[in-house]
Amino acid sequence: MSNDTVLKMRTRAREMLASGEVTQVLAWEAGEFPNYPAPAFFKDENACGRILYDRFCTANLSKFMIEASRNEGKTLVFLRPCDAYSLTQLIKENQVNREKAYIIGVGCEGCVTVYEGEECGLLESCLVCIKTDYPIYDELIGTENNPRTATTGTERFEGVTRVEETDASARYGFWQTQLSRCIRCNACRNICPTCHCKVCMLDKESLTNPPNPLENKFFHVIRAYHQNGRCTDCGQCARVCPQGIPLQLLNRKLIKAYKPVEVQP
Amino acid sequence: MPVNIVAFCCNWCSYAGADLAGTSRLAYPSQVKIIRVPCSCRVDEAFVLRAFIRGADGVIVCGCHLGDCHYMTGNHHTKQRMEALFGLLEFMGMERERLRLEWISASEGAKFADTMAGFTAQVEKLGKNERYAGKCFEAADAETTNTEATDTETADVEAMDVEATDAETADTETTNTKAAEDI
Amino acid sequence: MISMTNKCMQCGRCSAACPMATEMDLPPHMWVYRINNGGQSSVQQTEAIWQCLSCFCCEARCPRGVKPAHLAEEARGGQGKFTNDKGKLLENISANANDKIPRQLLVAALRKAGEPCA
Amino acid sequence: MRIGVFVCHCGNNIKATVDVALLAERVREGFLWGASSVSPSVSPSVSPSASPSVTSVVFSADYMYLCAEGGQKMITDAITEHGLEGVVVCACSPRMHEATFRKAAQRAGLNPYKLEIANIREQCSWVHADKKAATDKALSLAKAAIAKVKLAKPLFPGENTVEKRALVIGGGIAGIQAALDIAEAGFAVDLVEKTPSIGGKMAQLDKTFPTLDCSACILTPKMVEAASHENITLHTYSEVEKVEGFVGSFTAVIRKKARGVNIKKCTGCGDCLAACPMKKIPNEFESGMANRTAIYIPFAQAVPNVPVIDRNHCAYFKNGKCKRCEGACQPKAIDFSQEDELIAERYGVIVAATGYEPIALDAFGEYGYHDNKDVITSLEFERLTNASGPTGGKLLRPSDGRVPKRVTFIQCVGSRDATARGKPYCSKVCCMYTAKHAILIKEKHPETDVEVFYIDVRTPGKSFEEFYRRAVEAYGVRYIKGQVGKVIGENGSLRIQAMDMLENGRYDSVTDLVVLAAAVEPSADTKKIARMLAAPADVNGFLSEAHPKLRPVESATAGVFLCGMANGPKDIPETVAQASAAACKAIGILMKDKLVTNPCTAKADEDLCNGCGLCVGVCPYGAISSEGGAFPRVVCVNSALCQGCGGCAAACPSGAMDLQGFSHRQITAEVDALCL
Repeated sequence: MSNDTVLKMRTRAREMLASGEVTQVLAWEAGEFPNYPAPAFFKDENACGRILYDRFCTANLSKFMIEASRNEGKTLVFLRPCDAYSLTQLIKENQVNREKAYIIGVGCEGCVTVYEGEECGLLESCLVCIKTDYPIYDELIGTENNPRTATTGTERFEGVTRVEETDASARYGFWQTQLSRCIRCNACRNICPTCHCKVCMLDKESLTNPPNPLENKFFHVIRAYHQNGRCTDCGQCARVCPQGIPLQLLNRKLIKAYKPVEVQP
Repeated sequence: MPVNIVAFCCNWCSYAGADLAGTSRLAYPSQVKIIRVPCSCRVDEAFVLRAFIRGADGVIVCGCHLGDCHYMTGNHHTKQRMEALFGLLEFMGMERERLRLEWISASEGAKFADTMAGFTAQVEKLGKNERYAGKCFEAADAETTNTEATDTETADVEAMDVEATDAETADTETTNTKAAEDI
Repeated sequence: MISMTNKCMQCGRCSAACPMATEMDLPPHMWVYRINNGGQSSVQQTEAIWQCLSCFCCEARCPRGVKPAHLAEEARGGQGKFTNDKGKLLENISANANDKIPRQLLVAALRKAGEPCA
Repeated sequence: MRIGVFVCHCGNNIKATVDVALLAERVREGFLWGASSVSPSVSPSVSPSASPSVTSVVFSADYMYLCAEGGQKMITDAITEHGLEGVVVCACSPRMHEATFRKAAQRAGLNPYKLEIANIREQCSWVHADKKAATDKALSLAKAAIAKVKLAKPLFPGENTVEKRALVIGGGIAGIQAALDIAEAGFAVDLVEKTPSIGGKMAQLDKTFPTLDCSACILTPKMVEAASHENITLHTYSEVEKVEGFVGSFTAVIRKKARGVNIKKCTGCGDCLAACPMKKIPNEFESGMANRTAIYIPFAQAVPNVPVIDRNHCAYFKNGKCKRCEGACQPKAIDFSQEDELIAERYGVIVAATGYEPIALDAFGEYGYHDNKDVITSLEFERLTNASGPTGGKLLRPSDGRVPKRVTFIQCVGSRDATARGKPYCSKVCCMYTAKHAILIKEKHPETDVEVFYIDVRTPGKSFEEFYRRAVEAYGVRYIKGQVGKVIGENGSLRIQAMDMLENGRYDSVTDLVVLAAAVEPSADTKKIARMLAAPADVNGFLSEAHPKLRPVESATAGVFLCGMANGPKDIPETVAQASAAACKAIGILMKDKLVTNPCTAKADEDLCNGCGLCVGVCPYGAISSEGGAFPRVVCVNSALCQGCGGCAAACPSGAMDLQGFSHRQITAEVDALCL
């Protein structure tokens, strides 16, 4: 995420906007708080100066491509490897029109978490990241320093096995405390790229009354189960959870136990 | 309080197996209550969770043996889905013995009766399901408005009743047929 | 064991296969029939249950899964009664065993001496 | 919504353990839906008219036999009289009378899918002895059915065309008879037979019981008739590879294996057989008791009378040399370059007549079948006594060719055997064909002593018992009640160690020939064909009939019919009867131009569907397609292809896809009612 990567991104964005090849650019720009950049659309070249790309750009841009590919003209989008996996899933599920997306893969050395503006270590999903290639792209910028140097070798399913090895009541206790902290803000659902149903079955107005722990448990069972076989483990759900609940464990448990439907002859 | 078992049986094999257990007069515990579905792949994760919310203590999904499904590949999907769902529920602390997936063919009446007896005994050993039971996904607002409803059970179902009538009348409006109170 | 005997359909394969059936006063299919009809006591008086060699030929052949040899063993009640030709109770069978005695006989003797091995 | 509940006594079947009167009352109790007044009377009780918005059970009654005339009339009258908008029938399994009661509802003007069945017989009264528990459970099941019918929407079945063509799998007597009957009704039939000639096991038999008429004499005319019938297309030396679709529009792929001989040119003269150098191949038709050449016609009266090149043994195909048969063939019919041919065809109905095999006797070492040439199976005996058999019909011992002085028959070899090595069922035909064999021996060699070891002699057919008694009384066949423990080959003859139950003593005898009545089992690839047709098979591998008593020749899979040994052990008269019955059922469908299709199909809600396509992959029938090219796409279900399994509805996360008749709401309501 060196500086010249950002410069190249800006120049490329300006070129494509000027040439009319794309009608808008989807990237990050400085957010309200320091070290907290936000996704943004850039419609004209001189706005491209505000394009930002550093280790604080943790947001996954692929979900914004759903509505982006609905209006006319192509959209230029910068994707890190994990975002690119999410986009392939969205394309497979007919939510993003591949022809309307011009994809530039940008190099990634792992993003960091920020707590009150202070940087404190790599994101959990980057700690266990195994995604160093780009499953889908039209162009690559600054990816020569991939594979990321910051891999720390923590095994991806280590957290899952740790919980699995405890007995049923311990597991129940663990999730009871974790999920009772859930305030049902739906952030995990809104950020998740594969959570794109028009009307979510959990979207019942009566649910907004004070949530009870049982309801939280079923909410999260269903949210996780609905990504069974679809979740690309981008880690956004755990990242955005204001209560810091390790939601990625649920999805990773399903990924770990995932067996495709094999139909013997 | 006796335990409550909900069994989803596929119409072509396990439901016919249950009928055969009946014609052969092979008794099994009466806590087992069977819901007929066209194929085991019709069983949605919402139904399994709904059963536990509403007070079931054990859920067993029965289908045809792999390869014998009347709809060719239905039970292969059931196997993948239920193993994932049961694994996730187990991961979240529910006792794995409350969940069962069984392949029972139309000619295995004895196997049906034995399976149901065995499963009921297994769930009885665990006792009532406390971990994943209780009031939830209630249409709380509907309850308060429905003053004249006497006992809670009626209120509970009245809520559903109000929900159902408006769904029937307002077909066009996008009430979600799988809306939350359905789970 | 009794509940199992009602599976017998009196086809006679056990007695047909039994090497000792000719010498027995009550061939295997008969003692299964008697035990099934509650004649447990009279079976205990017969010589046949002592002549049984525990070779399990009958059990290998039975199409209904009945176990005549085990029934005989149960009828023997496990009391050790195995006398040599002088009628003396043979105590320490394994000590006197030598490789000239057919393996079959040894197993039968051990089973009858109240040391059921399997 | 005004609901009526009807509780059936089913004579005593339900009434014995379920308090039907109490049940009829309790379904009306207010605990559910506001119907206040409860009138404790056996007579049908009516509640005051309930306000339309609240659903209530306005009518309930119990009756002795609801499925009978009077019961159905009570339902139709109640519907019209009380303006019922939903009916729940608490009776036997929906698999029994759902159609009956739904037709009754339709007669009264109520949409048949507004009627639901609560199974309080097979799944309640018959399996729960305690009266209170059974009644509570019956009430719970009734509540579930009421909850389901409350949310039921009227459904109207669609239609689907019927392909006027039948596929018959298996060319034995069952397949031939079915094909002939369907063809006679004027419909095209494809008869597919795995072996080079039709005729099946019956062609191997010598005589048939109980009339002892010669098997070939009654079979070959039918084989010729089938081959020459203008509506029947014969596919011999062919196998069905794939079957798709459903009743009215099946598509099947038939693999016509390369015969190596051009059927049209070949005159059946047999010169090529004589020319073939490979003479030592065991002939399957003769059960291995005689040999054949690499290019062979299975038996003299084979239809089609055209040879086949056995590629595993033919020298040309193994090492590219020898083309002698080609040289010997004047009409130049030999064609080594012939390839397997795949034929895809559409059918309205399929008849499975795949027949049987005798079981392998490897697990029955005690009879010494594999160690002694003179221990043979009954099918091999049929070839021995058959005039066109290896010995020209003379009864000669396979070991030394002498006439046996004593023949021993052993019954129930593998049959009536609950252990793993045998079959738990009785093979039904062995007692009769053994009596036949005994009579045939005694007719040719009255001096030969014939003994039969049996458990029970079963003669359950017309003039079967008289036939068996004739064997004993007129021909002096000795029947010994008991079984054989061992058969030991001793210097040229066989020693039998057996038990005579009536003598209650050992029975030892020395005999010259032992014939084992081996059990029957479904033919080798019945399981594969069952899978292809998605037709259920039972624990023993026989194809299961839809209902053992009421629908014996239909499979549970609509449009698939069964006949002959494929469905279970039976003799030739029953097989032919079943074949004609299956043909008649098949014709019943082929006569129709349109078939009413199952209306319980999936439906996608356009407002909720975002075209994610998770359901498309689940559908085994490819009934779901996404409409419109550009975004946002929506899926739609082709209700003609959809069979209503519901896999897509469960796969859809947002609940946009729903299955009519088993909707999310209905099943959720059932779950609620069962757990109250």
